[in-house]
Amino acid sequence: MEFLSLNILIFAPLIVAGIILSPLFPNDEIIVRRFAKGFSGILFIYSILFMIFFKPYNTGYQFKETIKLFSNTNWIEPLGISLSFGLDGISVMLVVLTTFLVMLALIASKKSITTKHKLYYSLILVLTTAILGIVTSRDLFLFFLFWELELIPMYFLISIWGTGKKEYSAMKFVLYTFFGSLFMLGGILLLNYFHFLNTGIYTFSIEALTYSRHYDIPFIVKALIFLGFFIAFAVKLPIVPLHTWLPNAHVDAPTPVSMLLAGILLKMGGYGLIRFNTQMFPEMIKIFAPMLIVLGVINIIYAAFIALAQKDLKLLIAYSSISHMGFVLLGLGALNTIGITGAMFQMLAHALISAGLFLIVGVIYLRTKTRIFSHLGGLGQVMPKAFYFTMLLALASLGLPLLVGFAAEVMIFYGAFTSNSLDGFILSNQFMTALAAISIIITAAYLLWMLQKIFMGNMFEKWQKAYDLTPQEAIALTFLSIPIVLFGLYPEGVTSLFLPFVDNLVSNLAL
Amino acid sequence: MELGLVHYLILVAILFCIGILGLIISRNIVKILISIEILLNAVNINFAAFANFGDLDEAKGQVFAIFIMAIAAAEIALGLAILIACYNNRHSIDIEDYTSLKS
Amino acid sequence: MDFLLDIKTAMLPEAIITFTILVCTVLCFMLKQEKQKIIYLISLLGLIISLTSINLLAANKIFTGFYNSFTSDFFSILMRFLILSGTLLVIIMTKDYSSKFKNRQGEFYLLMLIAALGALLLSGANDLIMIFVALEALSLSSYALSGFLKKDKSSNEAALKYLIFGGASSAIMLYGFSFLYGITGHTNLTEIFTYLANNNTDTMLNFTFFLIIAGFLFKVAAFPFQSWAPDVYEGAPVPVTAFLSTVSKVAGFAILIKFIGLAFNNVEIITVTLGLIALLSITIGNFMALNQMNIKRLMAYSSISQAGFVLIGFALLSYSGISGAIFYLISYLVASLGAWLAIIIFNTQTNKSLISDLNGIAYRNPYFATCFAFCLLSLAGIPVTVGFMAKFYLFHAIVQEGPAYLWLLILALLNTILSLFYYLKIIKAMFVCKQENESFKLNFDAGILNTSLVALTLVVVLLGVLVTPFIEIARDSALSIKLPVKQVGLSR
Amino acid sequence: MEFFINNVWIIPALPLWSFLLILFGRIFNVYENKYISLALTAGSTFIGFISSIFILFYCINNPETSTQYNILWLDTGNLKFSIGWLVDNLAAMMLVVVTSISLLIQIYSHGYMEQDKGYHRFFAYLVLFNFSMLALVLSTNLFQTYIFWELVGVSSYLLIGFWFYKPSAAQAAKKAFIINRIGDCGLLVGTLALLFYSLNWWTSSQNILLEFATLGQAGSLALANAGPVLFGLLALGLLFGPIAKSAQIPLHTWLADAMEGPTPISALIHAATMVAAGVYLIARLYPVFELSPQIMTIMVWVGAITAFIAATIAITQTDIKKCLAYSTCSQLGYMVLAMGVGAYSAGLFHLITHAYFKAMLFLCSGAVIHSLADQQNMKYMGGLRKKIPIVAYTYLIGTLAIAGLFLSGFWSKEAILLSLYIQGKNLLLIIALITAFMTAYYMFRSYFMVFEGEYRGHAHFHKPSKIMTVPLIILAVPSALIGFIFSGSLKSIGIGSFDSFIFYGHALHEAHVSLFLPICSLIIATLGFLLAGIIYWDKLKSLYCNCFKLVEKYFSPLYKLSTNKWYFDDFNNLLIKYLILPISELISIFDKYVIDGFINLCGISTLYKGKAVSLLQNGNIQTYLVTALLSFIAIITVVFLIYII
Repeated sequence: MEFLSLNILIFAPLIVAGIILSPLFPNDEIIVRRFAKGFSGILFIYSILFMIFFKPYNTGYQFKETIKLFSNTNWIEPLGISLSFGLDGISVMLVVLTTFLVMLALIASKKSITTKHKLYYSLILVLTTAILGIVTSRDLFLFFLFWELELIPMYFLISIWGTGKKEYSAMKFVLYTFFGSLFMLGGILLLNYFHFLNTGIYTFSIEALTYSRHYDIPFIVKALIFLGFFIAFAVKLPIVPLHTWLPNAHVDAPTPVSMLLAGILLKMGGYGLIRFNTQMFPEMIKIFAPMLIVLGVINIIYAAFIALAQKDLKLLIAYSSISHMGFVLLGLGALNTIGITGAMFQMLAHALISAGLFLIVGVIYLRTKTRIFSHLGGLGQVMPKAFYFTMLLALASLGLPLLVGFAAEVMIFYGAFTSNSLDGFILSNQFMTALAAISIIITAAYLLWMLQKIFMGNMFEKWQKAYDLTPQEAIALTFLSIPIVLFGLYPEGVTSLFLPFVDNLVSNLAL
Repeated sequence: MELGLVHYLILVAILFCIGILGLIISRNIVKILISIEILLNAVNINFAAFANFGDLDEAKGQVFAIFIMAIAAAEIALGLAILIACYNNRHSIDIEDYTSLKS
Repeated sequence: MDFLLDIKTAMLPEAIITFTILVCTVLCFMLKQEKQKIIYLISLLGLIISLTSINLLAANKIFTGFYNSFTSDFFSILMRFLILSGTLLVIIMTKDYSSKFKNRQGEFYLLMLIAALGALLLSGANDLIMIFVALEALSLSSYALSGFLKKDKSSNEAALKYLIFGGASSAIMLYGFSFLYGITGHTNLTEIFTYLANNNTDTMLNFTFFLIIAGFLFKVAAFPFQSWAPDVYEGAPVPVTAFLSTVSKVAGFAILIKFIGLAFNNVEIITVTLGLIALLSITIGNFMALNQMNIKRLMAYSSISQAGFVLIGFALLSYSGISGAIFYLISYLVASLGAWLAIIIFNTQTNKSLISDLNGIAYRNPYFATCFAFCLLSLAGIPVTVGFMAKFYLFHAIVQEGPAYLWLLILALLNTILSLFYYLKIIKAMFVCKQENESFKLNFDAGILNTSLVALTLVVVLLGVLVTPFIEIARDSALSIKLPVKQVGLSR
Repeated sequence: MEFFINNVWIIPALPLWSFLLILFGRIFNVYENKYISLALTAGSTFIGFISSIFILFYCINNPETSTQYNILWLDTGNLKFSIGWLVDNLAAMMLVVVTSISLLIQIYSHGYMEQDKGYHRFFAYLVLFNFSMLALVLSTNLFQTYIFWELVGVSSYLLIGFWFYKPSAAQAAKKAFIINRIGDCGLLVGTLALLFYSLNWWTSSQNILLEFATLGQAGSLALANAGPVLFGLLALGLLFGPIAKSAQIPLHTWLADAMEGPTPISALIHAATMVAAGVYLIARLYPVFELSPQIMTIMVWVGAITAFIAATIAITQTDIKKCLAYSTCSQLGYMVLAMGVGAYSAGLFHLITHAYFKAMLFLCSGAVIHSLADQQNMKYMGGLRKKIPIVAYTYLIGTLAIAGLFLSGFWSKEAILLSLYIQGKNLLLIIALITAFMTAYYMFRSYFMVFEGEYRGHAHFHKPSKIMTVPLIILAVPSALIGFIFSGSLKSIGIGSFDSFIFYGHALHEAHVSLFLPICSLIIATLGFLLAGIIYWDKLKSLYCNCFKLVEKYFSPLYKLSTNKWYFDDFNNLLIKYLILPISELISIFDKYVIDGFINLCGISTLYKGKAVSLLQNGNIQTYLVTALLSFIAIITVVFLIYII
């Protein structure tokens, strides 16, 4: 398996971005787009190979790689920072998801991106590198670096190709995320310092720091570090008081970027919560589990209610995103295998579904130039394909059995209900889960309302000429639908990838 | 009463305060330049006093004072030159008129 | 012969610069005005030779010479390298800009070289008198330089303000010097430290310390002596502004480091003072920068806040802190020179300096905009640039001091958000905003200015990636200054 | 026989297969021929029907066996979810009912939908429903039930909203789904709670999680763990599922609106099969409900009230389908009532008889509507008996059946009344009898309005095709006879009574020795018939015209209450309009102006702070000097203060 190199996977997009940007590359929209699409397809297939050769039952990282610099030293030897990458149970799924959604976003870019193609496609590829780096890095510093790196392409993507108050939204997104990540930086540095105090070694290696938790860190500092990480991921996930960037960013971003934002970037928050807050601080997460669950339930119900009141299609989907990400928190707070597995699965489910829904929003916006419900209606008659795809996605999103959303929700509900992570807290797990279950009603209400408002009922005369899905859009949606149905029918196809990891995680929690 | 180091220091402190005050309140730029000169000369006295009372062998203080005098002269000369250039442009030596660069 | 030996082992760059100054002076008188462009080349030549001569200095041992008033250690060599390369770039910047100087081009380079010489001497000075003289050499020529556009109202005004403010603060510093002399009876820093190590003179020394740092804070434009900077930066000719915000600051920091050794028995007081000053500089610089419309002014405020970050490193009073500060200084120098270079290219060709004038430039001059953006991102501390590494290294150093310094870390971190906002504002103008009715295209050919901009951008990125050697340089130079500070966090 | 038992999965799998074939056939435009879709649909159901018959016979011959097979669907740590098929008497019975009715309705649909543009789509949905319903019937465990419970819900959503371009249809579909979701939510929470309180039992024994076969033991363990109150809540949650699905009060409002769907759908889903699934689930969960007497009481009263209220509403409906819908609602109330009082077999018996005759009634109404060009209002019908006698007579058979006049409804209703009588629940018995009276009244009313008298409408009449009338005739047979066949009267020729075949715990003993109750109910039904005849049969109407007007005047408030469906819909609308939406608006405003406002305020205030700070930068060098010196002194002072303190 020598041909499987994470370095290639991560840095190839960056290099290709450079190639596209270079003046030698032809400045022809079609060539640029096809080149980028082709590359992303290859990247996706390459990443699939990683998944195929991945051995779920080996604990720890696989495909480990460390780039050495001159004279065979680590990257930043004095600080113990190394350029090391690896895949384990939770990252392998996200890697494939990333390359998959990037490919689809590029496929969906044809109509929605009309200017500055070279810059656009190269920025998407830079973003890909950053996300792949976040997911695969085995070094905290590297993780942080990629975490910050992702901001810049995102800023440009929203502010250049967006609509509406795009500059405001992009700035808000960047500042919010930056704000969160600073707390994480503080946490990283403190962690490093205490590891040094205990061992005399400077290191940022995630493995070393994860398994050194028995070292003597004062409780309050540990709590601070935990919260620092938590805030960073809470902004990204997003968790309710820190969520207000998301509606703005989603509404103003161009369609493919919305897809990536909802599909991958939000998942980075969930990834971080599992990788760091749970894996690295098992004893803290037990203490903070009530916080996770309470925030999760607030997220679910609060955002669902807001979604109910929205008059803008994209805002509705954005708030439904927030609501669905609350499930990740709820599952995580359960601190049992099924709950965390559910949380992971929910990340996958939400990625596929929300990417699809945002694509649909883009499709409709392209035709009608509006996203306000009161201006839409009856489009199902002229756009039957879009209607059926939307129906599938909406049904998946509201947790229809045998589609991907259901498996996730059911695991989370069962996990949260049967967990005892809130023992000693004023509210019981059972009560909180029952509260969260109310959301299945509200979710159904707003999604079906959306479906009714857009596609059903009387049609406005002016939309008579709206055309159905173009081949590109249809292909992207089909690609999204396949896993939605497939993993809905057979969730173990995915869960088996990370189940051993989660088992290991939970058994560590019990220690 | 014999003059001691403390008296010199007090004198210098007073002079220094006068200099600062002049710097702050006078509107005439020439006066401001003179206030800077007062500040530097106060420091000179300090050096001389310290040299006289503490460092009899090498008298580095006095040397320092001479350096300061020379540089102060250069500074004032430069200051006046700049002032002239300013005056040529705006025909004023009131510091209040030199507030076009702000916030 | 002692004297010559000193020069050969420790002061070769200074000597070369002095020689260049002499040559230039003569040429200034001899050459006709049209041919004064030659002086530009000669000063460049002198600087390059002087830069190469740094290699000849013995890097790994400390040399004290010139009647003990000059120390050449690794730190000072590094600083001199930075100063010389900074001056070199500043002079390169003037290539097209110098047409504004009309018939006095020669003088400009002469003054610039004198200022550089002052800065060089300052970075190795080991005697109060030497410090004073070097500082004034730097200051006086800076005053003259900022008022160099005689017919320009704002240039005059800038020079006037600079001179008054500088005069006052150097007087305060001298007042402090006099007390230091009074307390110890010495003007040589080595002797002063030896004396202080053996005698206990707390309160007065603290007072002295405050007075002395006033002069240096002025030089580095840190709070509370920052208010001249925006006005002067705006009014002065752009190359001079670049010089002030880079070379002059480096010199100020170089000498400030020596004085934090005054913190003998009362470490806390120095830490708290410098920490407060640092944070206030960062905060005030950032706050004021938020609303700026003028790039030069914005960069001035940004430079105030950047100086604050360097001061944080000093405030820690540890070698790791100082090495963090040095690394930060290097990163600041590179990125800020790049940014100034970009501004000068823009300003020379269009005579504009508002942010909104940059609107949409990225699509007319992509390379220019990209380079500028990289430099700004480095200043903001975004990967993969040297600024990110520098900030990280600095914060790492803060944490090494233990949880007691967490307040410093948190406030500094919060400030980086503010700074990101206004740097992004420029980037937004370049990449996002639509160009207005009047569109122009910069001439971005392979000229020396543009080449240097691209080169600096490459350095910004490369330093952000290949960071280990530079961390080691920063650390070695910090270790080479023998300071009575904590030796925390420098293990390999 | 064994073959069919072991391969029972074929029954739901074939419809799924047909669904996929139609789906992909449409996507890739493989065929246009409508008969292919029909053949796929009806063929799969036919095979299912044949298998079901075999399975039913097997079960009749081996009444004590129950076969189940499970596949692990999802394995996460200690919770393992399975999907499988369970065949016992109940399931076998339901299979036959579902497949037989489906088959006939599918054939009928061909006639009904032939002209529709969405023909293939209709059959795809239909066959999808078939799959879900059959898989629901075959569920081995509560978890699987939940899955297919929701899937039948979504099929119903799709089919109600089949003509999605009609705003009312879209609205009705949405309403149906959301109200069903309320039930699903209760069901989900109940399931979770049941699992939680008996978790140890499931994990320690190697049983399939939540399987029906051992639900009783798990339930009693849960009762012990949770205590009666929590267990009651748990069971209430579980009961919510059936309440919503079977359209019981207060979640019944969707059923009448669901009539916006094509009529065959109303017949299949909203009369015969899906709505009955609620009762089926109650039967499956009987071991759990039985443990909580309070829940049984609630169930009884929900059923009784629904039966009564729905009947009163049906009295005044003029839309033929709405009338039948409320009738369905009322009959479902009967079933739930029966389940609640412990008349397990009687409830299910009524389910089956009702399925046949109500399906037939709906199909008849469909034929009428179809032949009158989508006219649904009974006021504009009349005298159709002469034009479509087949439909009229089959409708009459159905009416007699549901009214409890000798045909199948009589036997099943009788069983329910009997068990009420035996248990001495006199109040309930009276309610049930009043309901029976009203049932007879409104059914005959509809019959008279549609088929007797003079034609009052204007629509052009055209005869329904054979393909629509043949299923009616076929359905008339079980509608008329099935009650009698399974009543136990034919024991001599080997057909046992229904309650000896399907029972819970132990078979009910033969108790109806008295003829009092049957006669009583027959009299009541006849009275209903007479009243309807008096008012609506033109021949009688003229005689009592004035008297009737007086009555109408006198009872007008009650009349209004009935036509307005007891204001349930209005109440729901008010609830949504004045509670739910304002809450969501409020939260939305809170989010926009408080949370986001706070964030923006931070940003703006920062900018203003910047402006404020830069006021000091006024350009005057002396201000700079003063501020510099003062702040320097301030710093020194602060530091010294800190240092000294």
